[in-house]
Amino acid sequence: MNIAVELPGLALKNPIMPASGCFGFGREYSKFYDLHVLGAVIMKAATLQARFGNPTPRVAETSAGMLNAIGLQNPGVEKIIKTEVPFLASFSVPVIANIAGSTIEEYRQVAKAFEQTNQVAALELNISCPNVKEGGIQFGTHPQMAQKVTEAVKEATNLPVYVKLSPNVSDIVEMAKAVEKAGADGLSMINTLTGMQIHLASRKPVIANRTGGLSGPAIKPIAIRMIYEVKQHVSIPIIGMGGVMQAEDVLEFLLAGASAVAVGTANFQNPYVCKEIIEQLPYTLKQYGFNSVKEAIGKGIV
Amino acid sequence: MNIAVELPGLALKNPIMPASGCFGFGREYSKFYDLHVLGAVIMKAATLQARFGNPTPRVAETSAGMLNAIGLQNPGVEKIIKTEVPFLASFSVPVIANIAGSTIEEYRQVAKAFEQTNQVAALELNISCPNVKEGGIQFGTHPQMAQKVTEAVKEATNLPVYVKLSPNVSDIVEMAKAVEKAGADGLSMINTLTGMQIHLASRKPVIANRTGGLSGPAIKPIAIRMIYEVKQHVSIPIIGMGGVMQAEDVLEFLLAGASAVAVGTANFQNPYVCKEIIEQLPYTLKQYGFNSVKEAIGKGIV
Amino acid sequence: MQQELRIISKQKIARDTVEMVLENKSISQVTVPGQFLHIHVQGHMLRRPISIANVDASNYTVTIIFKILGEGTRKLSTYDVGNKIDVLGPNGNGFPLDNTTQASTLLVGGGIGVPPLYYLAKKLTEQGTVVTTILGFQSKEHIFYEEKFRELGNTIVVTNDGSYGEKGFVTNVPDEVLPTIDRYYSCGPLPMLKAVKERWITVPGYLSLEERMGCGIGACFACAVPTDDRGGYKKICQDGPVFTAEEVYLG
Amino acid sequence: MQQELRIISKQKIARDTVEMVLENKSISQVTVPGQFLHIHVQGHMLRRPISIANVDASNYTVTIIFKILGEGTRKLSTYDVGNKIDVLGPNGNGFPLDNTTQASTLLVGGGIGVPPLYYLAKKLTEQGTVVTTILGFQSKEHIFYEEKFRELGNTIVVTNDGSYGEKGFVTNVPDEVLPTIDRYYSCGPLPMLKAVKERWITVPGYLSLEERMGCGIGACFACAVPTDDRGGYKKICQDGPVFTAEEVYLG
Ligand SMILES: Cc1cc2nc3c(=O)[nH]c(=O)nc-3n(C[C@H](O)[C@H](O)[C@H](O)COP(=O)(O)OP(=O)(O)OC[C@H]3O[C@@H](n4cnc5c(N)ncnc54)[C@H](O)[C@@H]3O)c2cc1C
Ligand SMILES: Cc1cc2nc3c(=O)[nH]c(=O)nc-3n(C[C@H](O)[C@H](O)[C@H](O)COP(=O)(O)OP(=O)(O)OC[C@H]3O[C@@H](n4cnc5c(N)ncnc54)[C@H](O)[C@@H]3O)c2cc1C
Ligand SMILES: Cc1cc2nc3c(=O)[nH]c(=O)nc-3n(C[C@H](O)[C@H](O)[C@H](O)COP(=O)(O)O)c2cc1C
Ligand SMILES: Cc1cc2nc3c(=O)[nH]c(=O)nc-3n(C[C@H](O)[C@H](O)[C@H](O)COP(=O)(O)O)c2cc1C
Ligand code: FES
Ligand code: FES
Repeated sequence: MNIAVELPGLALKNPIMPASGCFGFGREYSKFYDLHVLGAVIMKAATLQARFGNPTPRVAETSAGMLNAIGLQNPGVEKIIKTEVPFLASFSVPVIANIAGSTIEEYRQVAKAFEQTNQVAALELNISCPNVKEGGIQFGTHPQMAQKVTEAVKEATNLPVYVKLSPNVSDIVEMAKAVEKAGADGLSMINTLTGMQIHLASRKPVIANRTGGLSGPAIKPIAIRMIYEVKQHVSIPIIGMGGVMQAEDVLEFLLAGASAVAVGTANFQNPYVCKEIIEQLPYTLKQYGFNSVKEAIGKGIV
Repeated sequence: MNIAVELPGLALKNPIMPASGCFGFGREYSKFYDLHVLGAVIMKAATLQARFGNPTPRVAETSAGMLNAIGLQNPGVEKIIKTEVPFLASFSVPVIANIAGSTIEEYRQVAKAFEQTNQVAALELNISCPNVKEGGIQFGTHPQMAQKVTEAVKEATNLPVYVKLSPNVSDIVEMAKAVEKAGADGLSMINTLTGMQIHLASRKPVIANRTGGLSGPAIKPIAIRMIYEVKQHVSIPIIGMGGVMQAEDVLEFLLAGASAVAVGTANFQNPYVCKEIIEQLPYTLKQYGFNSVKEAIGKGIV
Repeated sequence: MQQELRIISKQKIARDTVEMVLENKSISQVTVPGQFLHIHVQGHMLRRPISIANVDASNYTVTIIFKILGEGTRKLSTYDVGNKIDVLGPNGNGFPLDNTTQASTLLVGGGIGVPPLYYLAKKLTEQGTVVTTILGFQSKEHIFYEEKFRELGNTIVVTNDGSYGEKGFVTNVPDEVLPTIDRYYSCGPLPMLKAVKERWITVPGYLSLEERMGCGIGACFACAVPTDDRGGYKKICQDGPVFTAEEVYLG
Repeated sequence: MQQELRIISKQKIARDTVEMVLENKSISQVTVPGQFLHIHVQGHMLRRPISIANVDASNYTVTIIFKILGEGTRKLSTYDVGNKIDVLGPNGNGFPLDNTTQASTLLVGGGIGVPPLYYLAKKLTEQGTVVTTILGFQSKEHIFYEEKFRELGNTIVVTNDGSYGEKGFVTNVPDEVLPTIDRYYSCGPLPMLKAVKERWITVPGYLSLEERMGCGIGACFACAVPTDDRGGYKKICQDGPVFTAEEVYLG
């Protein structure tokens, strides 16, 4: 069974990759299994300078999901390039760098920095992080802003650029079209939905940042709907994510129009989940009558 | 323990009411318990003419939630007024009419019709139904449209008008402010999030209408966040809803800023849920140090 | 109407098919063939409609037979004897027995549509009605209750793959092997019901329909079925699941 | 590192407090006091971090003690003997034993911070360290393991409401009743840890911190704790949960 798939700049031996922020830089999960089995790895978001992130608590559990407001904690792009990228690259698995910034200039600089190493295969533009004060989500909820930052990054680098869309919008198709027009090579969707949980005893939000991003199976129907809608209006490929727990979910994303699938929150519950999904996927595809991943992409669109 | 609460046009003996579309017109649930215990009842959406609704399947199950695309099936406002309103009114419980339309004129006419009976206490303007082709959600995702329809209905009737907001927007506060400005007496939030599920074996969306509205505990964090944000920017009261299953959830909505709480999907799992929540609520309030419902409203806002 | 029923026996009776006998006083006394239980499965938002396959009023039991299809039925199949199941029911209208005892009646069931026909066959034969049954299954391994149906009357089993009985659909059974029938009852997947309705178009018949449900009691309009092409409808969970063949429009 | 542990005994040992003995070969051989298991509870998205309270290496068991606080621990408390628990672990660094056998060591535990101190006390006394323990509980009904701690050394119990021992916090215990101490170990809620750090500011000490966790293995940054006010940090699940009192900034 051929489960390989080809995306701009990414020759994936299988369509499964850990989602940004849910796998760190791979070190911890590399103790559970050989990361070489993965289709790719998306690194935790990088900013120009090191960031400490938000106060704790940073996570909360919800029904079939979780909230997080890590706040883009990371050691800064230089350190990531020096210590993390080479580690990941040693597994000979395509590395995708997730980049974030407060200004367009910051995005440009982080992108440029990653281009200088030849160990990063593609960029994922995080214009949708709901957990930081400036930048992040503003870029992700206004089509013109999204277009501008995409153009700037495309201009700054030759690496393929996947723009990660926020689901917190009235019109996801409009956003997708805007970044496609701006030259995006692919889309990544969806990021988290902004949510909140209130702690009854202390009478305040559980998450210190008040709001956090909702992820996990709770949001899968929203992800599937958005991918299904966007797929029909763009011609660039989509990396789908949001609530994937098992191989059946991967097939659902493929049917909706995703060409590859990222797994986030599920890693926390089952550190082996990406490996297990990769092993199961051929059987699941076969069970539902598919002979390859490619064959399934977009097949659920009626 | 005083669990009564006073909203424009609604003197509620408790803050709990079944959500629109999840309780029909009360007949079926009246076989399970005396509807008089309810704070109020929100009826299923009424349109000017009878509507058959969407093809089936109309529902699907998701993780901690469900999708529905009933498509506003209803016998039309006249028949509702003749046969359903008097039935509900017989329980001497305030009746809230949920009204929907494809045009502003339809909204006006339905509102006017309900005003003519003196058995309807308030209107809930459904400008957020994601499951119909025209009207519905367009009104709910554009502030100007929402403002217009609210103004038109306010002009057409003296009944208090609660506008039911859609969560499928980039900026919920903007929507809330627009309808407040237009004269809304209160807000109802949230309606469902647009979602989809794809059936693997048949390779097509489970819901015949393709997309459906996501409800249930899965969406509670989004509802809480939106109410928390909106509460700080409007001075009209909020009827909160989205994923309420138990009395603790009600308190969470109150803390976030809701003044009353509607229960939707939970009725399907447990037909007694509204009654049970009403019975439990005083104990829950007490457990967390509150002496009344009023005391808890907005107390989680920091 | 919402109750906890204790499982007093559980048995795998065919491939992916589980029979559970449940203890309950009230339901066992009032159930009409064709009614269903709306079953809450732990961790699942929506209840699952499952027909009542048999009733033993004197021992206060009701039997359900279900096929493991998705997550909900899989989970239900892990419940053990002694556990309790939270059900709403009996829901729906059920099959009218029409106790004209002389009538020659045909029952046509396919797959998970077979269970409610068993209790129906029992009730019909009890009142003296002569029953002929056609049962369709995917394959030999999926067959259940064949002997039990045989005890009640002439029974013909067909399989989709021909691994047992004739190969084909329930509607392929030739007229020669069937008696002249005055009435039929049928339960199974929609395409089967359509074919049944067409084949016995001149015979009065009852169809039990299936649809994805929300409330299961008539409040949510999830399970509407058109009664014509002009906007008329019935609710399967409340007005059905059994309808006369003429009153529903199967598209 | 991800394993299924069979429950071989389960006991309510205080109000809302459950002790479970779990069978496992590898974990029982390698655990250091202060490490935790990251426990998956059915139906819950996130795992729950629970300290290892005791280890019996020769019988291949590890013991956990947890308080029923919310939905997850409530569900865990319904697991029966014979059921298996899916855990990651042992996670975290654990308490350094510093085997200068002469040292007079103080252990200070509050509520659900008490469990890891028991295995620590055992290990310390095994190596000859003299241990004094202060345990704080909400009330008399919440007290557990008092006798077990007494067997290992001088033990002082205080309660918030004064229903047993002195009324007050662990840091209210007067100097007179305590030996001169060379080192302390503490685990409990943040305000308690702050007070402990302050009271024994001149004594080298170890604090075990608590925070809501995502991954529990160092990948998600949910559990970062500042090491200063200039952006330095450690991850509680990986670099901790035990830190020297100086290296963490408790705000
Ligand atoms: C009136 C009635 C009587 C039934 N009687 C029986 C019976 O006696 N034995 C039996 O095995 N099955 C019966 N079914 C079908 C049974 O309800 C489904 O097989 C079952 O709900 C599938 O649930 P699942 O969790 O395994 O599947 P999933 O696919 O996980 O279910 C997801 C959702 O879709 C619904 N769903 C999926 N398939 C069906 C279906 N065919 N009909 C209705 N809802 C569906 C489920 O209830 C659930 O809400 C009956 C259905 C109806 C409407
Ligand atoms: C390293 C470490 C060791 C611990 N050891 C023990 C122990 O031995 N015995 C014991 O009873 N408790 C211990 N705790 C606390 C225990 O993790 C929480 O009481 C438990 O997670 C609460 O889960 P719940 O489902 O009951 O509560 P809920 O409120 O339903 O939990 C919701 C979410 O918040 C998290 N959470 C809630 N309270 C805490 C808390 N105090 N600390 C961390 N996460 C929390 C849960 O893990 C879950 O993700 C320890 C915590 C840590 C960090
Ligand atoms: C703890 C956590 C941290 C995350 N950090 C990032 C991040 O740094 N950059 C980013 O683009 N997305 C981040 N995300 C979003 C995920 O990559 C993913 O889009 C989202 O969680 C939905 O997928 P899931 O449901 O499989 O988790 C984070 C999610 C979680 C749960
Ligand atoms: C089956 C179904 C039908 C609904 N019909 C309506 C409707 O007619 N009008 C409306 O305003 N909202 C309708 N809703 C939305 C609910 O009133 C409610 O806003 C939403 O379901 C969130 O609450 P819940 O999570 O408690 O269900 C419907 C929801 C469901 C599940
Ligand atoms: S399932 Fe709700 S009306 Fe039939
Ligand atoms: S919980 Fe994920 S880094 Fe500590």
